[in-house]
Amino acid sequence: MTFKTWSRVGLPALLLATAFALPVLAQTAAPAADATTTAAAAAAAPTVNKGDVAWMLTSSLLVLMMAVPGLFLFYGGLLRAKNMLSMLMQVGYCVAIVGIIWVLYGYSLAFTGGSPFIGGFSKAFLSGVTLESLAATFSVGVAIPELVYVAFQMTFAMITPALIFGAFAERTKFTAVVLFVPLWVTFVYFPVAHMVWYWAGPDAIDAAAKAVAAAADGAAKTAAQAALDGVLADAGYIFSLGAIDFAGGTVVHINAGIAGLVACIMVGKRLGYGKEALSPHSLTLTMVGAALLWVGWFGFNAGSNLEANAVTSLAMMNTFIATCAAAISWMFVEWLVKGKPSMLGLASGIVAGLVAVTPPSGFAGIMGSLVLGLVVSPICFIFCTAIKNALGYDDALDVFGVHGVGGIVGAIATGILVSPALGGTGIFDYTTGAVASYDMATQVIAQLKGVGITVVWSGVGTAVILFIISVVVGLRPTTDVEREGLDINEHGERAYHS
Amino acid sequence: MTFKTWSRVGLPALLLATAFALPVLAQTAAPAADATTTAAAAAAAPTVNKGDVAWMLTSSLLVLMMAVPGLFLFYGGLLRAKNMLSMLMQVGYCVAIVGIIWVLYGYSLAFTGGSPFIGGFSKAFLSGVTLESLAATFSVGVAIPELVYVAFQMTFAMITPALIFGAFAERTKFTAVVLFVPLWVTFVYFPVAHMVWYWAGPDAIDAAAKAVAAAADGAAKTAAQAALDGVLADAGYIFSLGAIDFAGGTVVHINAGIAGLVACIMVGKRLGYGKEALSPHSLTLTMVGAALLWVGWFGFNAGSNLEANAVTSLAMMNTFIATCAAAISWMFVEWLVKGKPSMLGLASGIVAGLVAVTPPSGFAGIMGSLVLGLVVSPICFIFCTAIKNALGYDDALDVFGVHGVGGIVGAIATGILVSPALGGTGIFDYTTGAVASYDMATQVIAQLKGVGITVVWSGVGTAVILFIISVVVGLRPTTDVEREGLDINEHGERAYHS
Amino acid sequence: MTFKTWSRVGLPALLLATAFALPVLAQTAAPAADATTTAAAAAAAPTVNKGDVAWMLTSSLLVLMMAVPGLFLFYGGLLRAKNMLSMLMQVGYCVAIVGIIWVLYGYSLAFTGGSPFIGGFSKAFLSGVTLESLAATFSVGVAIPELVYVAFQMTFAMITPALIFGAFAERTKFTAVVLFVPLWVTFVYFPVAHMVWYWAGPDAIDAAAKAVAAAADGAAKTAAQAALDGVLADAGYIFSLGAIDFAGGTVVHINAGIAGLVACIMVGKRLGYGKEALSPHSLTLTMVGAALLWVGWFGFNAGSNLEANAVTSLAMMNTFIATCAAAISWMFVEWLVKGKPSMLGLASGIVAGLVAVTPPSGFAGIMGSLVLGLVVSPICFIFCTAIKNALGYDDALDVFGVHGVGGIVGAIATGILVSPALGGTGIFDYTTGAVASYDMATQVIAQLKGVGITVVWSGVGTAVILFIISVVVGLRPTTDVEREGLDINEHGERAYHS
Amino acid sequence: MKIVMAIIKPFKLEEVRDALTGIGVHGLTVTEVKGYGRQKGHTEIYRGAEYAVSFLPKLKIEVAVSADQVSKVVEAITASAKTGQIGDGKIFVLPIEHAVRIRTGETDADAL
Amino acid sequence: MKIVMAIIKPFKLEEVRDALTGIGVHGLTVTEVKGYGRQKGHTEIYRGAEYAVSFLPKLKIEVAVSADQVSKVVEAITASAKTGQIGDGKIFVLPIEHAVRIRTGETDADAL
Amino acid sequence: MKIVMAIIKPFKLEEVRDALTGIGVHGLTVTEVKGYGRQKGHTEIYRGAEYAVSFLPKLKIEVAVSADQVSKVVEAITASAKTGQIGDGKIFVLPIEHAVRIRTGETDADAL
Ligand SMILES: Nc1ncnc2c1ncn2[C@@H]1O[C@H](COP(=O)(O)OP(=O)(O)O)[C@@H](O)[C@H]1O
Ligand SMILES: Nc1ncnc2c1ncn2[C@@H]1O[C@H](COP(=O)(O)OP(=O)(O)O)[C@@H](O)[C@H]1O
Ligand SMILES: Nc1ncnc2c1ncn2[C@@H]1O[C@H](COP(=O)(O)OP(=O)(O)O)[C@@H](O)[C@H]1O
Repeated sequence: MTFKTWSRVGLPALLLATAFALPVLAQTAAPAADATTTAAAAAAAPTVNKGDVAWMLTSSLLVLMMAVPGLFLFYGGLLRAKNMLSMLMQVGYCVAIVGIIWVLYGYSLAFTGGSPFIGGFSKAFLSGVTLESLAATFSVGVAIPELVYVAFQMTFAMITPALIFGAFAERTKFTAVVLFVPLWVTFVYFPVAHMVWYWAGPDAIDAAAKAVAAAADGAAKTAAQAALDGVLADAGYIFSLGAIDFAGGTVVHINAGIAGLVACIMVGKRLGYGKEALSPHSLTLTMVGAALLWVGWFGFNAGSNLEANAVTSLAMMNTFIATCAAAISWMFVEWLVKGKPSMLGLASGIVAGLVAVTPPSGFAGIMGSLVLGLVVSPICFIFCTAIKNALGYDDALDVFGVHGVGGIVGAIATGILVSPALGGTGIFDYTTGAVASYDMATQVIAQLKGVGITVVWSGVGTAVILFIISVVVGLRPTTDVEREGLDINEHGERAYHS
Repeated sequence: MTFKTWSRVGLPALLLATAFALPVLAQTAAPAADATTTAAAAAAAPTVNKGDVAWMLTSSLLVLMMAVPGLFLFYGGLLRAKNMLSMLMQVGYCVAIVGIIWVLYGYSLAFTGGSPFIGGFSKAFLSGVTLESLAATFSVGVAIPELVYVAFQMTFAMITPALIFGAFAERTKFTAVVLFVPLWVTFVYFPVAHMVWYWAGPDAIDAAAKAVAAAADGAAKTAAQAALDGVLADAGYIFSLGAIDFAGGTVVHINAGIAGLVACIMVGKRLGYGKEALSPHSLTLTMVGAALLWVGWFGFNAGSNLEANAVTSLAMMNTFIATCAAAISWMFVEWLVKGKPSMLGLASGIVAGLVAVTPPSGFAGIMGSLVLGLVVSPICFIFCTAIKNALGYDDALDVFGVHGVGGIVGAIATGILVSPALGGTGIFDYTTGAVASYDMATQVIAQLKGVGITVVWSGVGTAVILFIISVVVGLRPTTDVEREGLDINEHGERAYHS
Repeated sequence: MTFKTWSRVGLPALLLATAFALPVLAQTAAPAADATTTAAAAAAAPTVNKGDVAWMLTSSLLVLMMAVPGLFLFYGGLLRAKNMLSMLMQVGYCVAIVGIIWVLYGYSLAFTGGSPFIGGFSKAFLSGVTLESLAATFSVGVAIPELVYVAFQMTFAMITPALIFGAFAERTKFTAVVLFVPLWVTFVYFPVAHMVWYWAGPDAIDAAAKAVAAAADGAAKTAAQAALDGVLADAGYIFSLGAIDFAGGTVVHINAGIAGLVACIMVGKRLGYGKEALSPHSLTLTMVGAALLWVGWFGFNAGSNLEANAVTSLAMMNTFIATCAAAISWMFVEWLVKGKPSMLGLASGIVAGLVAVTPPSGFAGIMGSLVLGLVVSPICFIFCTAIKNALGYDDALDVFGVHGVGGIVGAIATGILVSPALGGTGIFDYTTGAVASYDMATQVIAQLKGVGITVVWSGVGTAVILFIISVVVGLRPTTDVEREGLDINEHGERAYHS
Repeated sequence: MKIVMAIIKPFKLEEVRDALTGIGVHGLTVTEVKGYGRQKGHTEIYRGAEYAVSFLPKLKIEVAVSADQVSKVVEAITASAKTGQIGDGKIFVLPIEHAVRIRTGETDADAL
Repeated sequence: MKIVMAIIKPFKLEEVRDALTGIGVHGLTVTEVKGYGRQKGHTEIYRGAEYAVSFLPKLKIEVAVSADQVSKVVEAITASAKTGQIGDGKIFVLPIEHAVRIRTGETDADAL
Repeated sequence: MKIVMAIIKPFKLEEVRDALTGIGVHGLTVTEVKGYGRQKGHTEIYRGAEYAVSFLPKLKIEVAVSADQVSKVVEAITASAKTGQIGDGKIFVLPIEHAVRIRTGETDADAL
């Protein structure tokens, strides 16, 4: 054991000391206005309700719990014992490094204006995010402290890359993963999140719309209308196309699912795939993980309402019922097709339901969610069994089959289930202050565009990143290392002793 | 693998598509008034506080967490490894199917008026439950969105039948369980929940009582009094008897405990019971499950206050202290009687305390809860050891001994501990707006009636249902299947590989 | 099995029945005023916000979850399988017995006035704590129900002694632990909590300060100033020295860490320590435990704000980012020094970060927390490896190395990071109603005093208690028992069967 | 001296042990093993993947006995381990040349 | 009759099984063991503690065969279990004096 | 050649291994087993159910050595595995007729 390497540790610390000098929370130094608050200033100042804050803090923790320990267990249990720690390590690393990146520049890239494709660096190092700054919700005049929003959105960024690891599990070098995560969030996740979720917020639109209404004469009207158009244009590209995604079906699930598919193909199959039994070492852990994912997912879906009100409870009920239906649906489909209902099938159905209901959770009616749940499982089932086996890619933990496919089903279904005629909420138009008129074809096409852009962005981005990594450090460990297990070889540990 | 069976899957989907056409959430279609809101309309409109909403959403998740993964682990760890997945499957199935039934007709049967024994179908498919509809709390003028109440109560219905599985674990056919759950919730759970918990709510009573007070002359007085009597009569049978149950001691624990006793007798003993060692495969999992039950139970008990106020914190403290006392009590009793304090004993004490404090959690004083915890464990201990062995039934995981017996102790104790003289809160009388005068004998008798009705209803209902199932598909697997384990035979999986 | 021992069980029940007669919650019997409310009465009555209540109830559960099952898993996984249940038993016992002690006299000793070193017995049996009584927060005019505060603080007392068990794990008699916990909380924890956290609260100070300002002439001024001085003096000793500790770095972590160091030295090394491989039986459980600690720790840190507002979200973000940074830092340090990044290292970094950020969580800026996280891990790493091995004490689970050392680093760093110039919040002065002027040297010296007093108190107190126990019942089991495992010998069980 | 090594079905252990103590054999060693033979296994299905599991859980019992006891021991095991169904297992008898009790150093017959 | 007892690398099990069924051997028993030998182990590091792990996971295969089949069986195992790298394991041949099939009571060659 | 098969207490493994390498034996195979013998077990209590656990965890060590080394090996094991308390275990010596190193195909003494 040598301590001469200690000296090198100082470097990152020094680099950060620079950032540290920024008086980010000192209230005097805080810029008085940022995008959100400027716009809001035109209207009455939005108010913060502590009930919303309580719920959003809770929701952030629920999403964290999805990653650690939810994903630890759900993914880890499906691996062979010799690779268990590698998954815990990768997911743990991912959560930690993304947290750091998020406050350094991630939040800024995702949630400041700039271009329709990516934000800017104006909030890098959380510069200007003070105890006083606010973030908009989906209700006019209701805000939450911006740090709450920073925390909540951070947890989404933390878990998304970790979802991908299931696809190339048991056979990828840790150094490759170490490089992959920062590159992927930077070049894939932040842009997609910006494209789908960035907008000026209800207060800005409402104020601008009211200004139009109040404008006295033609010239003022034109000016006000131009201002309104500017506010409406201050949004991400997919958002502007009219695609809706309540809680991240595109940003999180399609994004990760497609990345997983690309990654598992580029990394290649596990040794022995299709020949040896690569049996899960603990389905108990997997089911406990599925349960924690379920519990945590309410932070994801019901938290995405950003308030604690009736819509939040609707998102909760939709999430409950779609999941119940998908679990039952997968169970019976497998029972019919394979002859036995398996617990892993039930667990897979739970996750498929959760994925599918993510985009429509705040928009659909409860019966709509029930049907969505029943429908999504058979589709994912076909992808995880027949299609995967036919095409021969080794998506070890079915990231594509469940998250990718389920996400696509959900994103498209959102365009249908939002329909007021089917019990959905319709889409609120903040310029008129009422639910907009709805046309199913238009909305489904908007959804398809959102899906398509995400698929292409994620697919191409992931491929490029992995190609670079494969050149720089390589993707696969040696055969011996893979045979003996990543844990002992890459991490010097074994998960279990007696 | 054949896909010709696929076609059959379409049927349930079609059936549901019909329901789906109901515009349940479309706001125009929503009936303007339901039982709750009509009554309330007479008084000032009740208000919704987002702090209550935040707490109730959190509570719903806590109760879900009790079932998955709490019960997964608590029950699963006590089984032999070869039957682990069967328990996870049964509990997972139960939660999912009850969720579906709940929104189809369960909520309506439990929580609409009709008869004292069961509600009606007026809210089937959650018809009329909109984003605007409200549910009463226990405070006049305070409401929560009805969907919040629907979600919260759903989680109670989800976990209750799953508690029963512990009694007949390791030896029951999955098909029998598949039939049991829908039948049992429909014919046992919903009626008992309706009998215990359904009432018109504080606003309705308050308004009617105020109308009586305000009535000018004799005729008006008579009419107003009749109206008040009508409102008071609009309640479940056990509720009308004056029995109180803060968080479901009768509905959940006695109900499940008695059903478990009946079921384990009807299903019969496990092969090797009393001869071979049927040792728990992982007490670690069991204790983790007990811990998650504990954490989640606060959703159960403190959530049952429906608000986030001081009474909620009283329910929390009572739940904490009764549980602490029962854990310590079981530990020392076992130490004295058996010579060693066991961890399973401690875990059993935790659950016994939680069960016992469920009915009085919002009524008792904290010192009362402490005594209740100390008392309940020795009683449950005798039932789980001496009495079970003497009578020879194989209640595998002591569902009767802990939930049944602990629930009965708690339900009766509630009649005592609510006494203001013992530090309890007394019972609030909404017609006078003050704590009612209290008589211990009266209250204990009311509690005993509630217990008696639940025991009979649950016992008879469960026996009939199981008899029917035993005729239709049979209850037990073959000896070979039971020997080899349910997991591999019924679900085609094994929980653990190395 | 003999039941003649049953009779003895009645004794504790009888003793408690006496306490039980106290009408603690009967509202008529409740004293109208306690320390908190008297002071507040001078000003406008403080208001309770249900959002705060919802968050604090949630936070209490999060802290409970840290202990059970968080610590169960984090500690238990690091043991050999034969001692697994002993840890679950000890932690479970600790939580339960401390809960009972808390309501009997613990809360009173910690949180009533009296001396600067310890409170009195005025709230023993929670006497006077009613549904109406309030506890102060850190904002003038904002209160929470006192029972909420009782519950929240109880969870801190429950987990702290359990942290110590990691130091003497796998080799301590259960009877010794049974005696240790009540003694240690009484003579070490409650005094330290009182010294660090007890104060008159913002409303009392604000009212007294306003009275000074409003005083008309010299005499009145002098009297008012004396009153203000009295209010300011009504505080714990360490609090009075100006040391700040947002969420318990001294009270919980340094306290437990030092106790652990003393205890592991006094109990002695495990058999085979340094010779045989004492490998962790399940690093999976350990990492799941670390994850649950992380999730639960937000109840600890963000809950310590006692409100759900922007400061709460700052505490949350600080907790997130320090933890992320410490995890990454430990990982890379180990990678550099030992050649491989281990999952246990990552998990250790997570906990080190959480410990370090506990005292400054509501005071630091986010970039400050990031630097703190990067710095704390290498320091803890040296203590857990080089220094522990050099000095040769067997701190089995590194309670001192992580909690003690990390806590000291965090407590000192708090004095620096609170600096407004470094992005910190500064320290609010309730007498002036503004952030006080800040001097780093002064503040760091105050912090060092707080650390020093805690180290001495905990070290001496723990040594005396263990010495007494070693005389009364002995600390170590026999060699045979230790070899074979504590589970089978002390508890009559084994954790795992197949 | 001989070692009688038997492969049996796991749930038969208690009965075999009782049968052996019944004939005065008071020591044996048990190992968890997996057996492959005529008895067919199961198919396990994990989402997309189906595996034929041909190795079944068995127990191996090893009993060292003096040569004259061998047939009694073999009979006792045969009788107690039998279910009559495929997969009941095998008994093999191997020679031992020497035995030692570690605690006392006693050898051969005295060591058992 | 003989017992062929082989210590092999765990991931070679399926290949060895196939090789044996290929030459008509349809029964065998497998045990998880830990092997110590020339093949060097790993260092495991758990926070402050480093352990040299010299015992590596191996599988022990036991096949009872008639004496004339021994060499064929040894060859089949050698061929299928070989990777050419240190730690491939050993094969030992031990004599059996007697064999019984529990289900039927058949003995010796008939019992296999 | 012989196989020396010893049943020992689990915590004695490292000492036995060291004793063997001390006399030049550099290969052995270890199996986790459960032993039944004079050493009495424990009672386990799980709520209502008490079980007498008579099988105790032991380790089986197998060392193949040339015939002339046998007594040295037996002595080394006896010395290092002994605690003097009941349950220390047994050593059995069995004949091997043939040995092969899989990696090289070397046989008999060369294979060890
Ligand atoms: N030739 C053999 N060598 C070693 N073990 C064998 C052999 N044949 C069978 N076994 C063991 O005996 C068990 C039972 O054998 P099997 O052929 O399934 O049934 P049966 O004993 O009824 O003929 C197998 O699972 C295996 O462990
Ligand atoms: N003398 C021996 N007795 C019993 N088992 C042995 C002996 N020598 C080696 N083994 C077993 O064979 C395995 C492989 O041996 P090793 O020396 O590592 O490699 P190789 O077989 O290539 O020479 C060891 O792990 C051990 O299980
Ligand atoms: N006849 C036997 N055949 C096989 N193994 C035996 C036999 N007798 C004892 N053993 C093994 O030796 C171990 C120790 O034996 P035991 O009688 O408890 O103590 P001791 O060796 O001190 O006499 C047992 O646990 C068992 O594994």
